Amino acid sequence: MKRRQLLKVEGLMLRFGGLQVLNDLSLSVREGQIVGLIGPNGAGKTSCFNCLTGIYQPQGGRVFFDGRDVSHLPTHRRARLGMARTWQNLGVIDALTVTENVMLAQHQRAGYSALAGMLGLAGTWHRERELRRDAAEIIEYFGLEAVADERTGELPYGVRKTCDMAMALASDPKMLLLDEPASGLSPEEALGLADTLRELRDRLKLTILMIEHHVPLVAEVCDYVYVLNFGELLTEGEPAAIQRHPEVIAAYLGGTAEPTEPPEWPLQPEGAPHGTA
Amino acid sequence: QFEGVHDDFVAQGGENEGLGGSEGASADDGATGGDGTESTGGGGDDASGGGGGGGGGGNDNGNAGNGDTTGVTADTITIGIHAPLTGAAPLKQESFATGKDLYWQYGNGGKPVEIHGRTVETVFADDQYRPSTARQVCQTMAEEQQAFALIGAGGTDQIQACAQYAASEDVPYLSTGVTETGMGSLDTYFAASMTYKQQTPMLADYIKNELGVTDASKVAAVVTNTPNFDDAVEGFTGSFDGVDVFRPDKNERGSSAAGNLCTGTVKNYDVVFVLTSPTFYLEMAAASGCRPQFVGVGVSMGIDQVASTGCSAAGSTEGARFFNPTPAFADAGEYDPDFLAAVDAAGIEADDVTWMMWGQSKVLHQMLEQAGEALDRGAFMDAVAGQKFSTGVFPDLNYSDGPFGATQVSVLRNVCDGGGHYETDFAFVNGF
Amino acid sequence: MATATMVLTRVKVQRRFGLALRVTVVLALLVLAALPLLLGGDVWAQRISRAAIYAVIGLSINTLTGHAGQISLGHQAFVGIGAFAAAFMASRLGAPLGFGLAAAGVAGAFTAVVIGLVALRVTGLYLALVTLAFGLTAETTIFNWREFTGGGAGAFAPRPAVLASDHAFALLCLGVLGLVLYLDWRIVSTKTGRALAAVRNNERIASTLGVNVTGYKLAAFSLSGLIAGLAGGLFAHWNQIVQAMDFEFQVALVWVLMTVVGGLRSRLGVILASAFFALLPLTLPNFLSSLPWQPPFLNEAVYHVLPPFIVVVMLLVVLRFFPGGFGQLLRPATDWLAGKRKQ
Amino acid sequence: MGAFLALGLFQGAVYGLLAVGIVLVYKAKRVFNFAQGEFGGVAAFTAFAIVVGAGLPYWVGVVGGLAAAVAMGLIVERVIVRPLESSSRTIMLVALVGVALFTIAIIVLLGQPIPRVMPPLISGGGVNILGAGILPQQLILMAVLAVLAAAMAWFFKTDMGLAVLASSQDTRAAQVVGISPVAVSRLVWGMAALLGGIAGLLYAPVGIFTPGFMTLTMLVPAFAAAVLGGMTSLPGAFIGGLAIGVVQNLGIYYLGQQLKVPGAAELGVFALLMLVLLIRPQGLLGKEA
Amino acid sequence: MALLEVENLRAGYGSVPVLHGVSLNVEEGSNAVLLGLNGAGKSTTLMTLAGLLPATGGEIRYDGKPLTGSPGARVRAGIVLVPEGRLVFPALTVKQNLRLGAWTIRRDARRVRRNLQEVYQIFPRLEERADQTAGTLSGGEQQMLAIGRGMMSSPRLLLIDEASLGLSPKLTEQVFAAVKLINQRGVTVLMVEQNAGVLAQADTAFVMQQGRVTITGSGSETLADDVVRAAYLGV
Ligand SMILES: Nc1ncnc2c1ncn2[C@@H]1O[C@H](COP(=O)(O)OP(=O)(O)OP(=O)(O)O)[C@@H](O)[C@H]1O
Ligand SMILES: Nc1ncnc2c1ncn2[C@@H]1O[C@H](COP(=O)(O)OP(=O)(O)OP(=O)(O)O)[C@@H](O)[C@H]1O
Ligand SMILES: [Mg+2]
Ligand SMILES: [Mg+2]
Repeated sequence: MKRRQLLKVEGLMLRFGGLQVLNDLSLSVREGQIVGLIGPNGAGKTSCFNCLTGIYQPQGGRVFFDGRDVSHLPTHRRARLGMARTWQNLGVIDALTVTENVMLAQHQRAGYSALAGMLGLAGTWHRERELRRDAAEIIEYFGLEAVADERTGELPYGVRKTCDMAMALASDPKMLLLDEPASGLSPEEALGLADTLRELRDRLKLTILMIEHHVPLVAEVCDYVYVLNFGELLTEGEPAAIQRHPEVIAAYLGGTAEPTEPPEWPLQPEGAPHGTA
Repeated sequence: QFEGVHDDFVAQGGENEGLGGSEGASADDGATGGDGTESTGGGGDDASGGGGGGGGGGNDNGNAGNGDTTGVTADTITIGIHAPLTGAAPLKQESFATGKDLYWQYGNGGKPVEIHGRTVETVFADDQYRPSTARQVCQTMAEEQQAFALIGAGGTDQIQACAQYAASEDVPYLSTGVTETGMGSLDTYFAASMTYKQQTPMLADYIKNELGVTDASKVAAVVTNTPNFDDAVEGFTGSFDGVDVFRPDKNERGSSAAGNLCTGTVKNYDVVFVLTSPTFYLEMAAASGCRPQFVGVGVSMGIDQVASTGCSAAGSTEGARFFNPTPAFADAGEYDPDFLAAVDAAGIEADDVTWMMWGQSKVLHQMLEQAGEALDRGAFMDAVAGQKFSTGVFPDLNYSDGPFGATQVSVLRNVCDGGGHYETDFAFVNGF
Repeated sequence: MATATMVLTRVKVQRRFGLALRVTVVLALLVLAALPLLLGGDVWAQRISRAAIYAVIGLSINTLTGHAGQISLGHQAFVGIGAFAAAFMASRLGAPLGFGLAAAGVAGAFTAVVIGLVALRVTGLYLALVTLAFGLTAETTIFNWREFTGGGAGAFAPRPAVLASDHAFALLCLGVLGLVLYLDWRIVSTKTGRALAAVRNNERIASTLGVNVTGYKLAAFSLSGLIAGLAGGLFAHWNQIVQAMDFEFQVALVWVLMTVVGGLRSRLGVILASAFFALLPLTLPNFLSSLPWQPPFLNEAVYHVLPPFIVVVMLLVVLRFFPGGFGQLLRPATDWLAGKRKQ
Repeated sequence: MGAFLALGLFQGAVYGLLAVGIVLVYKAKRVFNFAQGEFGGVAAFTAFAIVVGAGLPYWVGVVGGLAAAVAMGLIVERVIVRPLESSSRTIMLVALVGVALFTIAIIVLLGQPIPRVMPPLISGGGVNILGAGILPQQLILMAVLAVLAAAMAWFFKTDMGLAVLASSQDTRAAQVVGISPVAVSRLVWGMAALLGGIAGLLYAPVGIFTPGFMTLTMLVPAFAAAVLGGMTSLPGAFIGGLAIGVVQNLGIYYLGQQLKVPGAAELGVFALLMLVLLIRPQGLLGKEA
Repeated sequence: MALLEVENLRAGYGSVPVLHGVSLNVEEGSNAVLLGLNGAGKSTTLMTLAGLLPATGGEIRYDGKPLTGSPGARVRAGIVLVPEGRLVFPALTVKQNLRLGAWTIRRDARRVRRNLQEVYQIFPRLEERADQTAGTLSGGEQQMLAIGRGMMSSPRLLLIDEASLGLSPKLTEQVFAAVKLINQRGVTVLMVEQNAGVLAQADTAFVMQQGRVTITGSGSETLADDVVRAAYLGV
C-alpha cells in the first residue's frame, strides 16, 4: 500500500558564505512512516531540519507539507500546519515549569485570540482549564507528573529531553521532526524510545522524521533511512541495506571498513561548531 | 538723561532711608501694629508715596477678608519660597538657607520683624528649574506646609506655573522677573520687578544710547524657546528692528549656540542679548571664540555666582550688563544699610541672593503690614491691589493698574577683577 | 475510619480558617493603603495619584521588559508623548478627559510600535542604545515642538470639573491601575503570557511552537506603549502642567531600574517599588528635615538626586542578593496569601 | 557653516575619546559600558577639587583625577562587573547605567550641582579655524584622541591585547592557556577608566562643567560614534567620533538654524545611528573581535 | 617516581560532588588513558588537575611536590589541558591562537619561535591555515589547533580530553598518531578516550566509574578485558 507523501523536499540548497551546507537535497516522507536521517557530524542534518521548519531560508529548493508548498511560510505558520520538532540541544524553556512548557506548546490550538485572553472574555477561562487538563494528560503519558511543577532548567538532561518530546506532542502535530532523540539517554532508555516512537506512530497516526547517531535505534525503528554526507544525499534505503552499504561504512559507520587510501583531511569543516541551531 | 534719573532716585533714597529709619523707630518703640503701618503711610507726604496714604486709608477701611487664614496663627505667618537649586539655573543652596530668614529674623534692627504681633516663618523648596516641579512644590508648601503666601525667586516658566496654581487656590504670590503672558489675569499675583516686555525696549535703548551700537546686524538675541519669552522678544525687536534672533530649546546646550555668535568673517555680533538659563549662557560664552558684549534682563543672569563662573571661564562674561531689580550686592550698603546691619547681627556670609531675598521680603513685609491685623488671604489681596510700595532695594511698586507695578530697573556690570561679581552702573532708572 | 474523618474535617476547618485569615489580611492591607487617601487631604491624594501613575508606568515597562524581554531605556518618551497628547487635547482642543486619555494611549502605542519595528531588526544591547537615543531625541525634538507642547513653558492640562478635586482624580488613577493590573494578570494566565515567555527566552523555539514572534513582539511594544501613554495622560492631568524636562532620558533609566528593583514579572513588587520611587522625592525632604539628626551634606539641592541614588543602591543590592527584586522577597507572603503551599 | 564644521569636529574629538573607552570594554567584555562617561566626571571633579579647591599644582590635579578614575574603574570591576559576570548582558547594562547615575548622585551630594570652571592646560585665546574659535585645550584633545586611538589599536596587537580578546571569546579557554581572567578584567576596567578620566580632564576645561556633564549629553553621541565605527574598531571609534560631532553640528546648522527644528543636534545623531544600524549594522570599519 | 600522583581526589560543581576519591599514578614519559562512561567524572578529573576546578579533598603530587595554585601557575609548571570541545578562540587566527598557547613563556621569544616550528612540524596543516580564523576551521583542524596550542608552552604533562569527539574515524587515527609523536618526544600524556584504538598504544589505562578509578592496568591488558570492552568501549 502506497501512502501519500506528507513531506516532500526538492533540491534544497543552503549556503553560509562560501560553505555549501546542503546541496540539491531531495527527500520525502510518507504518512505513517518513521524515517531516519543519518550522516557524519556537520553533514547538514540539523540544517536540513532548520530549512524544513523555516528557521533557515534556503537559497534554493522547495518544501511541500501536507500537499502544500510551504517554502515561503514563516516558521510559526508551518508549525500551525502540523510540523513539530525537537532540538538537538533541547527545545524547552528553562525558566518555565514542565507544565508551563507543555501548555506553551499548545499555543496554536488554544482556540482563542491573544486579545480575548488578555481581556478575559468568557470562553477563555473555560478553555484554559481544558488546556491544563490536556497538558496534565500528556505529562502523565510521559511519566513527568512528579516534576510537573519544577522548572525544566533544574532537571536532569534526560528528563528535559522527555519534556521536549512531550512538548512536540502537545502541539497536536501531524509530523514529528526529532533531532537526535536518543543522545544523552542510557542504552535501556534508548530502546524504550523505540517503543514510544512506534506507539506514537500507530496510535496517534504520527509521521516521524528522525536524525539519529544511535545506529541500533535507527535499525530497530526506522522504515526507511536517508544518509547525508557533505550536504548531499549519499544513499537511501531500508536500514539493513544501509548498514551494509560500503560508502556509508566508509563515511559514517567506520570501524569494520577495510583501510582505503591514505587518510586526507576533509576540505570542508567536519564538526559543527557549538550551539548550532 | 541718566543722571537726572539717578538724582531722582537719590531724592527717593532719602525717602527710603526715612522708611528704614521709621522702621528702626518702630522697633525702638517696641510697638508695632497701627503705628508701624502709619510709618509707611508717612511717605504719603511725597508724591511717590501718595498711594501709600491711600493704603493707609484702605487699612482703616479694613480689608475684605475671605476667611482663608491658612498659614496665619496668633503669632506667626508662614511664607513659602521656591527657586531652582538644581537644573539649568542652579543657585547656591547656602544663599537661600541663610537668605530666606535674614529679613524676618534680623530686619527689625537686628531683631525679628513683627507684623501686627506676628513673626514670619519661611519654608523653602527647590523647583529644579522645571515648571511642573514648581507646581508640585508650590502645592506642597501652600497646602501641606501651610504657607500663607508664596514667593518665586527666579525662573520665568516656573513662576508662571506656580502662579497659575496659586491663582487656582487663591494663594497670594509675589515674584520677580516675569512674563506678562497669562499673568495679568491672575488675581493673586503681584510682580515685584518690571516684566520682560517692559524691560526689553529699555534694553534696546540702552544698547543704542549707552553702548553706542545702532547697527542691528551687529546685535543678536538668544532667547529660550518658551512662549513666556515671546513678549520679551517682541519688545526687543520692536524697538530694535532687524536684529537676529535665536531661540534655543530650554534643555539645549549652550555650546551648540556658540557657532551662531562667531561665524567669523560673515557675522560677528558686537552685542548679544541673552535670555536663557545661566548654564546655557555660561557655556555659550565660554565656547564662543569671539567675545561679544553680553547684555540682558532677568534675575538669574545678574547673580554674582554666574559672574564669577563666567569670569573663570577665560573671562568670557567680562563686562556683561544686566538689568536687575536691585542694585548690585557690592553696593548694598549704599542703598540699604539695614541690610549690612542685619547681616552682621545674623553673623552670616551674605551674597547677592541674600540681598535679593532681603528686598523681596521687605516688599512682602509692607504688603502684610498693609493687610492689617485681621490677616487672611482675601484681606491681603485686597490690601495690595491698587497700592504703592517703596523699599529702596526693589523698585518702587504701584499696583493701581494691575499686577505689574514696577517702572525702574538697575543696571549691573560684570566685573572680573577680584573674583567676578557685579557692580552697579545705574540704579533705579526708568529709561535711557 | 473515624480518625480519618476527624483529620479530614480538621484540614477543612483549617483551610476555611486559613482562607478567612487571608482575606482579612488582604482587606486590612488595602484599608491601610487607603488610609492616606482618606485622611491625608489633597496633598496625599495627589501623592497617591502619583504612586498609581508610577505603578502603571512600572507595569508598562514590565510588559515590555518583563514579559517580552525587550529592554527599553527610552520609556519616558512614550509616557511623555501620552502626556503631551492629553495636554494638547485638553488645552488646545478642549476635548473631554476621556478623549484626551484615549489620545494619550494611542499616541504612546503608535510611537512604541514604530520603535518596535526597529526592535525587530536590532537586538539586546543595540536595542537598549536605540531606545535610549530615541528617548533623548524625543525629549529634545518632539517635546520641544512648540505647537504641540508649548516649548519651555510646558503645556497645561486642566482637569474637568468632575475630577477637579484631587481625591476624585486619585480614584481615577487607581481605577486605571486596577485595569492595567487586570490586563497583566490575564496576560500571564493565558497563552499570551506563555508565548511571551517563549519569545523572551528563545525566539526560535517559540516560532517552532507556532508563536508568531514578530507579532507578539510588536504587540508587546504596542501594549506597553499604550499603557505608558495612558500613564502619561494621567500624569498630565495630575500635574496639570507638562513640560519637556519632565521626560528627560534619565527618568527612563530610573524607571527601568525601579522596575528591576521591584522584580520583573512580579506585579506586587513592581507596584511597591514604583509607588516607593514615586513618593520618595515628595516625602524625603520633609522626612529628613524632621529627623533629630541631620546627615551632613544633605541639602535641598540633593533631594532630587537622592532618589536615583537610592534606586541605584537598591538595584545593586537586588542584583547581587535577590535577583527577583521585591517580588522575590515578598514571595513567601504572596504565596501564602494566594493559598499556595509548599509541597 | 564653516564654524559649525570646525566646532563639530572638535566636539567630536570628545565623543571619539569616550568611544575609544567604550570600544575597549566592548571588545574585552561584550558589554555596553554606560559608566564610561562618569570615569571622566570623577576625574574632572577630583582634579577640580585639587587644583581649584585645594590650590595645589595642576599636575597634582591631573594625577589625582586619573587616580580617582582608575580607582573607580577597579571598584566597579570588583563590586559590579565581576559578581554579575554570569548574569545576562542586559542586567549588566542596567547595572552599569546604575553606576553612572550613582556616580552623578555622589558628585552632587559631595559638591553642589552648580556649574564649575576648570582652568585649561594652556590658557590663551582660541585659534580661528574656519571661523570658529577653537581653544588650545581642544587642539590638545584632538591630538590626544589620535594618539590614544592609535595606542589602543596597537595594544590589541600585543600579547596582552590578544589575551584580552581571548578571554572575551572564551574565559575557560583563556584559563587553559594560563591567562588569568580576573587580571584581564582588572586591566580592562582600569584602562577604560583611565581613558575616561583623560577624556574628562581634557574636556572639563572646555567651557563649564556640571555634575553628569560627561554622561548626560555626551554618552549617547559617543555610543553612536562607537557603533558607527563598528563597535570593535578603534580607528572606527576615532572616525566615528569626529563624524558624529560633524553630523551633530551640521544638524544644528541645517535643521536647527534653517528649518527651526527643535533638538536638531540629537535628531541628527539619532538619525545617523538608525541609518547605520538598519543599513550597515557592522558599522564603517566593523568586523568581529 | 611517577610524574603525577593523585590520591583520593575529590571535587565537584558547587555543592554537587562528582569525584569521590580518584587515585592514579602517571609515570614520567608514559602515555596513559582514562576510560569511563558518560558522566563518570573523567573531564572533571582533568579539570581539577589543571586547576580549573578546586579540589575538595585528597592530594595531587606533581614531580614529587604537592600541586596547588592557579591554572596559570600549573601551566607554568608544565601541566597543560587540551579541553573537551576544543575551546579554541574562534575569532582569532590560528597563529594568534598558537601565540596565546605560549602565554606563560611569552617573554622567551626564542622558545616561542622554536615551539611554533615544532607544532607546525607535527601539524603542517596548521601552518597552511595560519591566518585563517579558528572558528572557520573544520572540527579536525580545530582539534589539531587545540593540541598544538597545548604544545606551545613546552608542557611536561599534556592532559587531553576526548580528542576524538566528533571526529570521523580517519581523523581520529591521525590525531592519535600525532599524540603518539608528541609522547615520543618526551611529553607525558594523560588522555581521556572512549575510542578503543587508543588503548593499544597506551602504557597505562584507568577505568573510572561514578567518580572513582576502579580498574588500573596496562593498555593491552585492559583492551583484552571483555567486561571493559563491552561496557566502556562499545565494541
Ligand atoms: N548558522 C550557520 N552559520 C554558518 N554555518 C553554519 C550554520 N549552521 C550550520 N552551519 C554549518 O553547516 C554545516 C552543517 O551543520 P549541521 O548542524 O546541519 O550538521 P549536522 O549534520 O546536524 O551535524 P551533527 O551531527 O554534529 O549535529 C556545519 O559545517 C556547520 O558549521
Ligand atoms: N558545570 C557543571 N555543573 C554541574 N554539574 C556538572 C557540570 N559539568 C559536569 N557536571 C556533572 O558532573 C558529572 C561528571 O561530569 P564529567 O563531565 O566529568 O563526565 P565525563 O566523564 O567527562 O563524561 P563525558 O563522557 O560525558 O564527557 C556528570 O554527572 C555531570 O552531569
Ligand atoms: Mg545536528
Ligand atoms: Mg567529558
